[in-house]
Amino acid sequence: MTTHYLVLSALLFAIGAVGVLVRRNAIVVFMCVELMLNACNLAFVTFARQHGNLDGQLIAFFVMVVAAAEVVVGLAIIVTIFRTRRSASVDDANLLKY
Amino acid sequence: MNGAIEAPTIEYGQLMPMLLVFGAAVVGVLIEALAPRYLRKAIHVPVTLLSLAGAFALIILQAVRDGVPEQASAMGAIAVDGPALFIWGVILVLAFISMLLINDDDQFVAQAAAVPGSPEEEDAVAQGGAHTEVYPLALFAIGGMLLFSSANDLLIMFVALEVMSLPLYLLCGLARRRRLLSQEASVKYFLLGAFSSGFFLYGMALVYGFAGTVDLGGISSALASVGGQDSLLYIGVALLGVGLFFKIGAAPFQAWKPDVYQGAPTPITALMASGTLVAAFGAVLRVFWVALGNLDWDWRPVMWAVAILTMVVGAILAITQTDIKRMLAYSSIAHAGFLLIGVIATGDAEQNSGSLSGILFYLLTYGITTVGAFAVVTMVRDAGGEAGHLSRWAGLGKRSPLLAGIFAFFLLAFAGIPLTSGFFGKYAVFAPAVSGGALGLVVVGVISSAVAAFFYVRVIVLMFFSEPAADGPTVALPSVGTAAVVTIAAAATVVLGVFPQPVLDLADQAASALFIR
Amino acid sequence: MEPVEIIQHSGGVIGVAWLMIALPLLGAAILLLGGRRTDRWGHLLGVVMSLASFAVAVLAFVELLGMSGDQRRREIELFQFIPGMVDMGLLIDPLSIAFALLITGVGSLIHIYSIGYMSHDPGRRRFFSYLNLFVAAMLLLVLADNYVGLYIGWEGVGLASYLLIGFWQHKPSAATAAQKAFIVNRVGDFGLAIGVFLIWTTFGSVAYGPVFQVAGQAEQGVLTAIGLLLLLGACGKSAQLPLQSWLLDAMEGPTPVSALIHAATMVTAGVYLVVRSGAAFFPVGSTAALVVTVVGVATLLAGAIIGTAKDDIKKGLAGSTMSQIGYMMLGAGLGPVGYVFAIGHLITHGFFKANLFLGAGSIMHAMNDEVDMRKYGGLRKLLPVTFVTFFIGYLAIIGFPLLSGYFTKDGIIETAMHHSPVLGWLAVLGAGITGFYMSRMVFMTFFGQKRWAEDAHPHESPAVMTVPLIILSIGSIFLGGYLVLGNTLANWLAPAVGGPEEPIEFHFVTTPGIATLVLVAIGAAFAWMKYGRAEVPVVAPRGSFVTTFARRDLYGDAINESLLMRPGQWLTRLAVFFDNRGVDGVVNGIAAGIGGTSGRLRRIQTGFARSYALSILFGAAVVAGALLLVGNI
Amino acid sequence: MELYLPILVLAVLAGGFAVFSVAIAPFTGPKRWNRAKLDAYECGIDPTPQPVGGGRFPLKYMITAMLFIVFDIEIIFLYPWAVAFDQLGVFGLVEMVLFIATVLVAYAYVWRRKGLDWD
Repeated sequence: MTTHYLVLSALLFAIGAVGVLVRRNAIVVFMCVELMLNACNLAFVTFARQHGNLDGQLIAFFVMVVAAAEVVVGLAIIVTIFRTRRSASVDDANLLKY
Repeated sequence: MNGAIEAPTIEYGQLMPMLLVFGAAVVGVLIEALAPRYLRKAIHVPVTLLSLAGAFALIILQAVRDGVPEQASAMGAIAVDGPALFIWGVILVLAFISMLLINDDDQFVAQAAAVPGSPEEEDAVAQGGAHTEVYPLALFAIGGMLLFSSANDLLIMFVALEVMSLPLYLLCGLARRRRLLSQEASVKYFLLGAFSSGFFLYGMALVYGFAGTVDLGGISSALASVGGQDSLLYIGVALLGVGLFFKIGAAPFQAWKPDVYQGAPTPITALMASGTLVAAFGAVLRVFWVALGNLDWDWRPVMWAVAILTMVVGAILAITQTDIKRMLAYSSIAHAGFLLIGVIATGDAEQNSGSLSGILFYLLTYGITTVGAFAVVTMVRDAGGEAGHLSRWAGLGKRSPLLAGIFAFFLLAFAGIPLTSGFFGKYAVFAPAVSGGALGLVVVGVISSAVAAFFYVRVIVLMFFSEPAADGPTVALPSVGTAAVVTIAAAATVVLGVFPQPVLDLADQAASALFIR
Repeated sequence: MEPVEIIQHSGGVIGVAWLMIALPLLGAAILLLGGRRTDRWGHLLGVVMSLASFAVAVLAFVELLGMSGDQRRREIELFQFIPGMVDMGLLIDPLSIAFALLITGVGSLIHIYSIGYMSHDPGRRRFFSYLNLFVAAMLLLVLADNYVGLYIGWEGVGLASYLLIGFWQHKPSAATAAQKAFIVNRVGDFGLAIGVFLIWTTFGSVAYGPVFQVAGQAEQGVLTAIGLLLLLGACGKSAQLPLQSWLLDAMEGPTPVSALIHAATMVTAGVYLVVRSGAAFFPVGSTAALVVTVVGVATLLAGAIIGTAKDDIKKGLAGSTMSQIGYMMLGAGLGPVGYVFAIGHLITHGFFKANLFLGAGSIMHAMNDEVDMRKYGGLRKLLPVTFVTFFIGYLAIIGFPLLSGYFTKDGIIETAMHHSPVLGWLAVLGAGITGFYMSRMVFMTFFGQKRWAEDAHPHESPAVMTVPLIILSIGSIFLGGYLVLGNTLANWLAPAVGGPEEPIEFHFVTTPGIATLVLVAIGAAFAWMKYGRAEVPVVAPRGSFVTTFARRDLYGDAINESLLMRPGQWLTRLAVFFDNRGVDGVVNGIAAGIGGTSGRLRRIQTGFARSYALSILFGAAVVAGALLLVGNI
Repeated sequence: MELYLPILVLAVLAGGFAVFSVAIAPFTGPKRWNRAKLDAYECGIDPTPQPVGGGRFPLKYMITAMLFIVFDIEIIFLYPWAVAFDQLGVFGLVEMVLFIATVLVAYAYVWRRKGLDWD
């Protein structure tokens, strides 16, 4: 009955993707990205079970590490721009265009 | 819980160039930790440059002494084959000259954490602060590029993608001047990059679900045994493609490129525009040729559309740009489109090696010219930093004919005028594409080149036939590094434009055995 | 007699003939890249490189002399240039080596002269680097064994010429003149480029050997088209009608440049092109050859008429250059006999015109850079060496018997007469006008009352300037006789361009010859009455409409303006209209449409990260949908 | 009927649901603001002392949190290694020492650059 997990993973991924589009706060946007990564993890683990090999679980470990690194880098960048602009809205960062 | 697990074999010799770069990056972090502030740069520069040069020497050694390996290294995770060695060489050359540019003072922020315009920042500037972390960060990014282009396994590719991208996100935000723009570029690049790598990862999950493995060769054989009619696979391939297209800046995933290129410190832009593009094309080729080579009838029409859209968007939007770095960014988008033509032109083994050789040569010529062009951009300065707006470049030919002449030459190379390396680059990609049945694409390519040539010429006309503004920008006396970069790039553009045969032969040789699976 | 086979060559001095090009190129590179560090010795390096190149040329010439006539076309391969299309190589044959000797010989003299002339100029190093660049490019032009190599050299000399005309960029007139030369030459170069392209598509090769071998088999129409396109290129570079207008303005450059590039060498590239391609694309009696002769005659008359009305000594000489190149073009359209005299005149002209220009430079040096002849007068006693050498050059150009110009110009006139009396008599008329305007120049400058300004203190130039003058004037005296009498040049060139069946006999007493001398004498006498004996007003009188016509360069600029510039400007304005941000630029019609599209499309790039993310998501959906669609068909 | 088509359908449904719920929230949700809602949340009591500029915390908290994440995540590799330590042998040991050494380099950086100092 692994299909349910895949469905859940697809749901999480979609919520994450839509969240990136509709939320303005950079930190929330970023959390949505993390949600997408976790959705991937769920899919990997599920497929690993389906195929009966461990590759998927292994990949999930790596994805978690990468996600952690991304958090650190991302938060640093977001905090820097927040301190400059006194705003964490991604829409306010709008000098570079056309 | 008994019986030892057999230790994996890892061919350290073959991976040495990459390990050397990563090792130097770790050493760089140690230097940051242990060396006193005033000594850091003096230690970083030789460590960085020597490690890059050493890695390049190791590649030569590998190719000359041991020949090209025929098996993937590290239990099939990394493929050090002919194309990989060539791409590594190209990345290291580009990285080396980009590092010379990065080494130039006065490009990076004194204290990134200080709010722009605050007293803290003034203090940091007054104390001569500088983020020497730039060097290890760049080395990590370069190591990531090497790994990205040679990954034979989607997991390694994903990790490499992040190792390459994360330092670049940070580096983008470190410009000394126009810090608001720089920080904005950084946050945009980061959010969109993370977003797109989410797609890549999900695509990878779906492909894993289809094939039961993330090994590129394994995926290729699963295509034959599992049967290629699976929606799971197609969606997976599409999402993988999105992640890769984002990195090369193919339309409609190109939107980040102009903003990020404009905002980032120019030396970092040079590194991204050359090294990242080369590495990303290495990964594109591996995914689409090695893993999905048997599926080419399915992905090729989509890639056609992407290539055409990319060339057209790049060429057309470049015309009305008013900022020199944005214009170069759009030019980079158009060039990514030209390169995609080579990716599409597959066929039998001979055809493939022809296309591959063309792409390899193009990557080299384009990369070097790009670094040179951005090096020139760093030298044309206003009171507030680089003179980005094109109107400020008016009449530069009268103030500084040599510099303007060299820049004009680079632009002509981008346009693919004969006697420049760009001409042979285009020739090397377009000629096999015609024989590979992508004539339509080549026609679009030539037309977009013509449109592109127009905006390059416009800049040249602006530089040489307009009256200079009274308070026009000054041309900074270049540091030794910057002068060397401009000279090397100009020389390479000339030599590859007049006497390309040895390098073409080398690319042919690298491409002859294609990728190992 | 047909041209002989081209023989592959290796070894010897000819084997390293590429040094001729490489040495000055290296000099230019060192001087340009070395920057201020090379200021002190840069000019010496330039001279040494030029002399070294000359030495190689002489040695190659000697080696060639040591071979029998049918062995004298040597080709050396350098490298594969465009894979499978163009092999880069050099062709050392009597024609190219003659040019190489002229270029490096006269070039070296002018390098030496420039040491003195530019001694006070802060940009002397830059000047020498451009001169070296020019020599390298010009040598590539004449030595290449294929049209692509020629084209590269062609563009190279164009670039050097542009840089040197605009050398004193601080003068707006110099900058404008440089741009004008650049643009007018682009028209010609465009023709040449298309011509070369047509050669490649027709014959599948651009190397001289294979092309000339199979040229006869191509269709007549294609041959004519190629010929006319090459001629258009030649007209641009050699300042022939209708692309003549840039040469007069080009005199804004330093005088040694005018002597080297705009009199002795570069402007003769068109003649070289026509002679080199002659057998294949301009055979006697063909349409293309006819057009060449017509262009030549029209230009020789137009140049001479312009020369009569100029008060600026350099512009007068520029008109004269146009006119003399017109003679060469005329000769180049007349088949093998004509080639001999065209090349002969080219060489002698290289000497006496360089002599005259350098003389003019010496006068300007003495007169605080004053170029208006109305402000000269009576200079012969103050500048004795300059006067004597200038006078020799003058006698040579008007065709005074037994001097250089006499032999070669009369040769052309006689050959033309033989070919078509109309062309011949027009050429004779041109010679008469030459007699008038050159005499006018000499009388206004060296004779009569002194009319110079109070602050001018005329003095003789230093030896570094006068010695080249003396050497050139010796050439102006003897070279013509040496080349023409005894068929020296004809025999020498025969392996390269073919030759007449029987030796050319030079007749000293012929109807056109005597007519020419009489007309020249009348012209000179008329000039003496008007400018030698009578008082020359310091301000130019208004003059008749003919004078005005000539002073305005025969309205060449006005014609260009209405035919070429106006539509161009109109297009530009249209384009600028579409160029929404007002960055100026030259935009053409199609681009205007693309520009408009671009202007609208760029608004998609809103700058909002979230809208970019939307485009990524949208793209992902489309790519996935498309793949599913394609995969499931 | 393909095995995975339902995933696609559900993905579309999920996307629709996500868009719907986010879009509907501003219209259906009550908008009653009060002081407590706008306050920073600190274990149910008022933040002390009241921060200037609307309840912000010093950056030090963030730096500490980030350091925690980075150094905490290494356990993910240590744990499987510890479980299979016997079977992995010398190779595993060497690799793990290398890994920890690399992490130590980062630790040295943080330590020397005063990332661990509170003041």
